[in-house]
Order: sequence, then structure tokens, then C-alpha cells
Amino acid sequence: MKLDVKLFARAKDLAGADWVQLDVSDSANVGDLRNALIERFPDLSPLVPRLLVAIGTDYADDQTQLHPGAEVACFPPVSGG
Amino acid sequence: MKLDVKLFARAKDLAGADWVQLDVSDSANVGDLRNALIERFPDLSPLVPRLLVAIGTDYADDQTQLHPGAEVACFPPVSGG
Amino acid sequence: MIKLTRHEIDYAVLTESVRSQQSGAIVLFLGTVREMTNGHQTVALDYEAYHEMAEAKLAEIESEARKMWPVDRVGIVHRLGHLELGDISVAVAVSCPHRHQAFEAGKHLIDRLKELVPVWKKEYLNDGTSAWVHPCVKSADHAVSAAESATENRGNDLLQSTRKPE
Amino acid sequence: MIKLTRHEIDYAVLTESVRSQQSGAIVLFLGTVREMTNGHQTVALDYEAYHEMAEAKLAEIESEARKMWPVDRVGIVHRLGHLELGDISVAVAVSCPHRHQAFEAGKHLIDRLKELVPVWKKEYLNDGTSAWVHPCVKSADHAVSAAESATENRGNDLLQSTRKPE
Repeated sequence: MKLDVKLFARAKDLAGADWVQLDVSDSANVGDLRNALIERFPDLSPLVPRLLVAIGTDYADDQTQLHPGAEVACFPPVSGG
Repeated sequence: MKLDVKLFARAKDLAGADWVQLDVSDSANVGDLRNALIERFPDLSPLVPRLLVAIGTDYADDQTQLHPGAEVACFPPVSGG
Repeated sequence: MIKLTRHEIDYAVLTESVRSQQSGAIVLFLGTVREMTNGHQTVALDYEAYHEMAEAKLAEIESEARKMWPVDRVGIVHRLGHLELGDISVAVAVSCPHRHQAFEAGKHLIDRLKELVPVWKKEYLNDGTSAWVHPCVKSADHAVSAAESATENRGNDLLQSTRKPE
Repeated sequence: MIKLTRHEIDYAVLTESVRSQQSGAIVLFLGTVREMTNGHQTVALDYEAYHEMAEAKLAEIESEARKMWPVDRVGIVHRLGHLELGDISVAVAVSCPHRHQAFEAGKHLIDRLKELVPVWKKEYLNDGTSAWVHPCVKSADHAVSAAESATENRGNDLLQSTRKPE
């Protein structure tokens, strides 16, 4: 399935885009998505172990299953406030 | 010695005055002052065990020695804020 | 800025007075006149102070906080006179480099103000009665814990009530 | 009132929005842009957010606080875009019946905001460099404690620096 992934902050800068379309298997989970992302943007690799993933407005761990149409976002640890 | 004693809040209301002049011995301490006060205003008696005494801008305990010209104030526990 | 006032407290002015580029955190505490306390209904409060001593004690508690935290600026204003429901009775503002310092210092300042500063409130209830609020303190004879009042601490002193119909 | 804004934060409006006759205590926290952090000098910050998720997380932490304390009203505003020294980046206001509840709830709200809400700051230093601040988090490979930034939490992420002369 194809998933649009939003990128923010340094992830956006390193990828040079604020979103990216990734092609992952229909049974892919969030861990697989991380791997697809780093394959597509090797410059993101220093960030990837710490990259947070959200589906909709919730944080998702690597075991979380992806589904078509999921609103996915990847970003580094937050630093608001 | 004669001392002017300021009164506040319920102490003022019970005594019916915002200050009172008390005559105490030259060696009197704050405990003696309490006794002189209750003798002068028996209506204050329910308050006296809890009445706070300040000399100048500091709280004083019963053992604190009084001296002529001391700025003395007596008042119930504070309830500001 | 430390002061007692008979006018409405302008907490924005107070807050601006503690802003600083050296500090990343400001905490402002406002005490306001609350309607319901343990089932009784407050309609107004009168505050009275021993003015000179109150200002001296406020300065003391500011010094105390400065010894405990890296406090940048402090502002404390206590209102006196007649207050209606919802009015601000006290405002404490503090700035510190980091937020946990500002929270701790702010909490300390208002806690100590309520313990030390010679200010008293007289409470007017909706049943037409009124009474001075005098939280109980430990003495040789009594060791009674303080309860709640229409702002924060009500004394059990109402046991020895001076309430009378108005 | 929960919102993200590109305009200056009006904390008086926010504070008024949490006033209530049912509450005797209001705590307002302001985060401001601090100049000095661990010997380096900040000149400005840029804030960016994942807007929809940030608003959802802010609503979540409000609910969380309501489960833990008798919170009356809550207001949270986070500023986005370009901020100069001393500017207010975030304002959190909360009202509760009693002051200790308001202090604890206010501290919890800003602590959780900094943990959970997808907002990031990019820091501009006086040496012409800039870098995103990304506090370190524990992962399988790394367990690094967060340090301090020009508002509150600086990440050690500067180790893998993206800083370049402007």
C-alpha cells in the first residue's frame, strides 16, 4: 500500500520535504515504515532510532499495524514549551 | 513602664479599640503583657492563648523581654491570601 | 514589587514587572474570593492588615525564596478592604531560569504569606452573619489543624463565634 | 481555551477565561525565550507544530489533569513562528478550588505539554548558527538524559549538529 507520511522539524529539513509517499507491504507495521523511510532518505539515518511515529493524533510503536489511508507522521522528539 | 499595644481583627473588635495602653513592670516579658491584656479586657480571654504578639515587625514569644518604647502589637492567627 | 493596596489588583502589570530575558519561566498565583466552602456560601470578604509589619514580612519571604531558588524577580500584591465574589485578594508572581524553580518558589511564597503575613479576613455569609477567619495555631494548650476558608484556610475559630445577624 | 497561535499571547485574556467564583486559586505559567543557556547565547527561536495532533494532545492533557485534580477551568496557548528574546512561547492557566491543586495541575499540564505535544523549536544563536532542539529520548540504542534549552529542555541532539553558518 502507498502511504503519505508527514515530516516535521529536523526530519523535514533532512529529507528536504514536508511529506513523502512510501510504498510498504499490506501487512507492514510502523517498524517496517521506519525502514522504508531510511532507505528512501539515508540522510535521516542519524535521526531514525529516535524518530517518533504518529497515526492520526496518537503515537504509535513499532508493532502497530498500518492500514491503507492511515494518516502517518514522522518527527523527532518534541521540544515545545 | 507604659506600652501602647496595637490590636487587630477580632482582637480589636473584642476589645472595642485598635490600641490600648498597658502598664507593666519594667522587667515584664511578652507573657506578662498577655496577662495584663486579659485583665484589662476579659472579653479577649477566648482569644488569648492563641494571640500572637509582635515587637516591631517580628513575632515574639512569651519569654521575649519588653523594653520602654517597644512597638507592640497583639492579634489573632493571620488569615490573609 | 511588594505592596498592599485598596484597589483592584492589576496582575498583568505585576506579571510584566517580573519578565526578564534571563528567565525562561514565570509563575503567577492569584487568590480569588470563592463562593462555596464546606457547604456554606460566602458573599464578600473584608481584609485588614498590620501594614508596616505585613510589608516587612513580605520582604522577608522574598529573601527566603531567594535563598532557596535562583529567583530572578518577585512581585507580591495583597488587596485590603471589601472584596466581592471572584475578586482577586492576592497575586504572587515570580520568574526563574527554569520552570520547576518558578513553580516551587511561587508555591513557597504564597504558603509562607499565609503563615506569616499579618493580614486577616472577615467573612460575610449569605445568611447575614459575619466572622473573622482565624486559623487555629498550635499552642501549649491547643494543637488543632487548620481547615478551609473562602479563599484558602478557614480557621475552626468559628467555634468561638462572634457571628451576629447584620 | 486551547489553541496554537502565530500572534503574541495575551495571557490576561487567558487568565480571565479561567476565573470562576467556584475556584479560589488560579495558577498561570508563562514560558519565555531566555537568553543564556549553559554559556551559549540565544537570539531567537522558531516554533513549528503538527497542528491537528498538537491540539488533540493538548485536549488530552487537559482531560488527564481533570482526572487527577478538581480542575475548574483550563487555558493553554502555544505560540508558533518566530520569537525574539523575552517573548512568551507558551501560557498555561488553570483554576481550582484550592491553591495546592492549582499548582500541581499547572505543573502537570506544562510538564506533559513538553513531553507529548508535537511542537519543535529551532534555536538561533549569537554566533550565527541555528539548530533544531530535539531532546534525547530513551531508545534501544541510546539512553541519554535531556539537558536544557533556551526555554526549558535542550536536547543533546546538537551532537549530531545540523548547524551551519547563516
